[in-house]
Amino acid sequence: MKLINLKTLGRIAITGLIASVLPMSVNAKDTVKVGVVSFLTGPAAGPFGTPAKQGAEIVIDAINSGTMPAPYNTKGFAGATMNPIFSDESGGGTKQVGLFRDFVQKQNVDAMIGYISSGNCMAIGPVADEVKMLTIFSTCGTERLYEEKLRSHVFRTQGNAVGDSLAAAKYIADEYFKGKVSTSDKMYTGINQNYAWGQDSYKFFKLGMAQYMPSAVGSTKPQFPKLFSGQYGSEISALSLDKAKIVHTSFWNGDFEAFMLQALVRGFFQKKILVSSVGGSGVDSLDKKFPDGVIMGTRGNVGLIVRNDTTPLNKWFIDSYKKRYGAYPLGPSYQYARAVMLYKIGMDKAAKAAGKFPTQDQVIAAMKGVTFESFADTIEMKRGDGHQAVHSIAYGVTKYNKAKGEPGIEKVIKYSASCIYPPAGAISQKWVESGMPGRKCN
Amino acid sequence: MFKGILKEQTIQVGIGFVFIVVLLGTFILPEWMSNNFMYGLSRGLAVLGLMILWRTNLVSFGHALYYGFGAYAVAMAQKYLGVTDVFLRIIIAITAAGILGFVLGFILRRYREIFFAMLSLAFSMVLYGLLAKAEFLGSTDGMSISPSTMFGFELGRFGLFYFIGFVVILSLIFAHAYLRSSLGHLTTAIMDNEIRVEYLGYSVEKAIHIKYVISACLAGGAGGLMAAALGQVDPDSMVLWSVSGELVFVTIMAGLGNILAPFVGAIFFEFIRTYAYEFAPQAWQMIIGGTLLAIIFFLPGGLWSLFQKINPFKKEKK
Amino acid sequence: MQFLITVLLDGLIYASYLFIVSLGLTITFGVMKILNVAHGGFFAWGAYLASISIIYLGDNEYNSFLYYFAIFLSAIIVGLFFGYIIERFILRKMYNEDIHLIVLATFGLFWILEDLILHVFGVDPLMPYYPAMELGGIELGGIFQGVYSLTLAGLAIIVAFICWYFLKKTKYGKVLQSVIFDREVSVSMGINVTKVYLITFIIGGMLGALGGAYIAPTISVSPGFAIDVVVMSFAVVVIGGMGSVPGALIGSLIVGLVRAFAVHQAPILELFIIYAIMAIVLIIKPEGLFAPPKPRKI
Amino acid sequence: MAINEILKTTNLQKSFSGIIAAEDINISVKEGEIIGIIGANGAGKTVFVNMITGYLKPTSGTIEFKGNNITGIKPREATHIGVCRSFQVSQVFMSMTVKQNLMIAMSLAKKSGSQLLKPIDDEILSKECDKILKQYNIIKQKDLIVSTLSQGMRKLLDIAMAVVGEPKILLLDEPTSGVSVEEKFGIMDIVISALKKSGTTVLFVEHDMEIVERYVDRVMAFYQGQIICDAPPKQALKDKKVIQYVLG
Repeated sequence: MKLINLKTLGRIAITGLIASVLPMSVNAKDTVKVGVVSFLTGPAAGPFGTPAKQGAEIVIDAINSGTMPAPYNTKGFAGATMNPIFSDESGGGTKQVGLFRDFVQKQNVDAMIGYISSGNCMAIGPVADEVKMLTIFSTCGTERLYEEKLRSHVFRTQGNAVGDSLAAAKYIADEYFKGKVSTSDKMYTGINQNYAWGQDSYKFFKLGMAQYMPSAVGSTKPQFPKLFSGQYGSEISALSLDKAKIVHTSFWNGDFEAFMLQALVRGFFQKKILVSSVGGSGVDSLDKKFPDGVIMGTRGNVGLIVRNDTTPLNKWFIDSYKKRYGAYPLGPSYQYARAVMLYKIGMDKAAKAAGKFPTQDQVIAAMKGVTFESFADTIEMKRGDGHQAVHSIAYGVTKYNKAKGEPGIEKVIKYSASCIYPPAGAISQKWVESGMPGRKCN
Repeated sequence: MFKGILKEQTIQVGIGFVFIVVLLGTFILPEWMSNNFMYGLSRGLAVLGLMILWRTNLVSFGHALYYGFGAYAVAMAQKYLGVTDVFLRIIIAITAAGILGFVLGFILRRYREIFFAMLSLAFSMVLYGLLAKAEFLGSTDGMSISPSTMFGFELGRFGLFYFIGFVVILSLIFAHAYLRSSLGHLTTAIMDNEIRVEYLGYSVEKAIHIKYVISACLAGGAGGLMAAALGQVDPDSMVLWSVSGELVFVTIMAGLGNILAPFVGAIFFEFIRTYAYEFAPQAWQMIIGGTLLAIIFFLPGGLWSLFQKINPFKKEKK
Repeated sequence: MQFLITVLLDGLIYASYLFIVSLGLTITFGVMKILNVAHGGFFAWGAYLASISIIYLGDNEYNSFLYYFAIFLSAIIVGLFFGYIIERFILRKMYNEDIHLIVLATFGLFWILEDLILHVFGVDPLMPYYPAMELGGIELGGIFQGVYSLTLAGLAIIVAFICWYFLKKTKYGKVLQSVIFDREVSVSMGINVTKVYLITFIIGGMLGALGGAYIAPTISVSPGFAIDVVVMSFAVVVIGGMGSVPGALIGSLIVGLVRAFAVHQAPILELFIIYAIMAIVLIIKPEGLFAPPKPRKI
Repeated sequence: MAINEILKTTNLQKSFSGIIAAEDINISVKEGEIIGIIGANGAGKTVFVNMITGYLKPTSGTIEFKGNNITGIKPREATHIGVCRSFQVSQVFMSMTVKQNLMIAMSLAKKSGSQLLKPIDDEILSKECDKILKQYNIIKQKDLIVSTLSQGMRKLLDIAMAVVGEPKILLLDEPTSGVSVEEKFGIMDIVISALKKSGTTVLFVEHDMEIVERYVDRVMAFYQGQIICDAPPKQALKDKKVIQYVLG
């Protein structure tokens, strides 16, 4: 072969290469491709993954068509239509990391949204930074995500487990402990799934109890069954034998319903006070059977707790969700919707600042540290160097609403973000152990 | 032991294959494909380990024990010692798995057939039980692995790919040297007739033990490389019995004919998985299960037997 | 005391459940020398079929007697249908193959059965709690136990008795034992081994499905939940002795009680200890605690 | 201990769950002797060979090799000290070639372990191997898989594999059974002359009295687990008991 031919070939190849790489970063785009990951199979699909996906769908469709109420009433994401690709979150962290890489490298997505399991978030976080992919976690709760290391490309619109657990402890101190004196009444134990979320939740519940109720004693045998084990016969026995009256749980997904049903059969709730930090999403599926008197949170002002809130955005969300899917939106629906909203805010803000379709770095800069109105509360991206959200968290006590024929909640107390989250830059555990300096409670 | 080994055709073809895969993966193909090649090469090491065992008709239904142990060794070394150097990582993974294999080998070398398979399974599940429940070992979340370095510099994906290729070539050479030696053939002899081997003055158990440790080292190395390539380890995708089952499956799919087969098979497996997962997310297990049955029924020699039919380098037997 | 009673009860309930599931596995192994990974598929299918039947019956407030009818019918249907297809069209063609290949084939079948569930029953977890809810709880040793769960022990006893009676007292049972003891000799004695294999596999499958169907009302039935059951019943069968019926009984009791004790005293060891026992038994007595007798072959 | 005594057994006994397979076996073998062991089927000949070579552990009694007690040693230890054997049914590696079989045997016979790490087709050893194959007249079949060979060929290979270990004492269990009549003497000529050259002591179990007469120095006749006659062949074959229980 003659030399000249090789040269020509080389030139063509290089031109082609440049041509194929350059336009991506310059031209405005009509669509943005976003991977939306939630549990579509397995125990977490029904009560979590599916409502999450549906919540995201409603908001994405509304933004794409410009029909969402203010302040989200402009069309599209920096003018572009979002093209979501829904994907299953089940299978464990290692598998999810592989899929995440596929999303980025094979599907060439513009951003990733979602992830319910803390285990998956811990696995994806470092990889997202490594491959430089803007990723908005919507639901997962482990505080280790940002306290281990600051993340450059990862945002989270959901407050971490610290707030959920501290709010639970404070609620018990404020409401339940009034006038309680006997030792067993003051003892507490827990049943939590044996992974990041469950472990962290119980850890901070314990730390919180030590601060708010120094006289309360933790059991020596809290239970940590495997995630998705679905069978809790022995665990319920062990908890029943335990003197502790308060049982903390951060169970979510099908595990929560399974636990509730198995415990119900065995008269568990006649003797114990259950404190559930995420159970809100399971109340509807058990409906009438769900016991009254369970101390219940929903990880923020979402789902069950804000069902009667009448802010326009919330009302719109509940109405359109009910119209489309024939059910109330659950906590995860709100959480996924929120993550999509942050992406819109970031895109629009960055586009405005840049005067053209924004690059990923511009979007990240725009999202950092923003405060935005969610459905029934305000989300502040004020922790983890502006990447991690804090918000108020509410707890109440379940009480079936006979008049409406649907589950209800009473005695709701809302704790402001400054009351339950450490200040920016602090390490949660140290902060709680040192007496939570500087907290402001309402 | 290694005399003249580079002149052997198997090794030349093997090195050529790895070079082509690495070049394809780093220069020509899109990155997601190169990921599949990288995972395939890594997992192929564990499959090679299983294949070597299988040549004595020992099938381990718990080889994920070493695969996971190697991976977790890398994770632990990072967590407690801050080791991210890729050379140290692979050495740690291989050594850890090798030591474990050496210790358990004293027990396992006495077992054959289904008992060997079951005891391997039991050991792997013991490790699984520990990892899944112990918080300081990451429980079911596992641990994330930071990107590898080499002499203090970030290695990058391509660098890691080259490194994996390098390790695979070394393993091919070692495995071939072992299998072509009398010691390697001795294990085929053991499969044929254990009594005779004893009467020839060699301890059958010792020969199996050696083989077992080699196999464990390969699986451990695979786990270490996989951990580095994926950036994550967790018990469900590294140690659970179904992972062992997958490894055995790839071994059968690849065929026992050649030391290169495990790598071809493992890469093939990664691609089936990626595509099955993409196009039929709720049927990918069915596709893999169906492939497995199809291979068993219609291609008992594995994928390698297809290559042999069209192999231009095929050695003529007199 | 209270503690002891509770651990014992928990252990017994769990053991009963394990026994029903692993009995099918051990019989299949004893007769056919097949370690059937697809047993987990039978288990899952039994659970799912029973679940949707129970949910249908419960939602429409049928007589609660029908729940139990549905449970047994589900087990029989699953066992017959998949048992026949798998034995007749796949395993029968493989009896001369290497034992490991057969295990691998059943592993592939397990994967297929698992994914079929997603397509037939959907991805959401099912909770057919009606029977358990109806029977409620009873106070034993100071704490409430679910009555339905306690009936598991009853079922296990009945199953064990039927099995014993069948093997020891019926003609067909003797035929089966001779096949277990020595296949070649049985063939030469004019026993239709092909038929024996088919029936055995179907019965084994039914027992696996019965385990799933009966436990369904007390758990959350969701995709992938059978994967732990497979290896757990392997452990039971190995501990007791592969192919031995009394072995399956002892194996389940050991695993059930030890696990219950671990959950109460050292939850972190819950999984670890089961497989540690499995390994120890294999090391000390590879044939299992109750190894079935072997013909002497020279 | 007698001069040159290489093997001695004292009151050797073996029983299987109560059934006696061998008892009161007292023999003494001198270095370089060639001994024929005869007896009807089930007389205990193979049990005896199995005990000497460590395949079976005697129920009682002792075995001494060069004055050392070797009762109940393992087969591979027996091989190490120089007690080797061949088998009634040839024990060879069926899925390997003739040459690979012998190469493995030769690699294992080398005292240094390094030969094991060399390729199985190692050049130097390969030449030696061909020499032996030629000697045993199976060179033409060297690349055939053993399972395709005739019984006689396998037998030769089996013996060759035992001989390359350079044993001090070699026990051959029916070396000519399954071998055609024409081949028999050929095989025995090859084997015995080779062994005589190296001064190896040989005990062989044999049914063919012609062969016994032709090659052995001494005959041991077994009946119901006991030795009923231990004498030179001419004398033994005329012994009444031998005629009645063994030959008759």
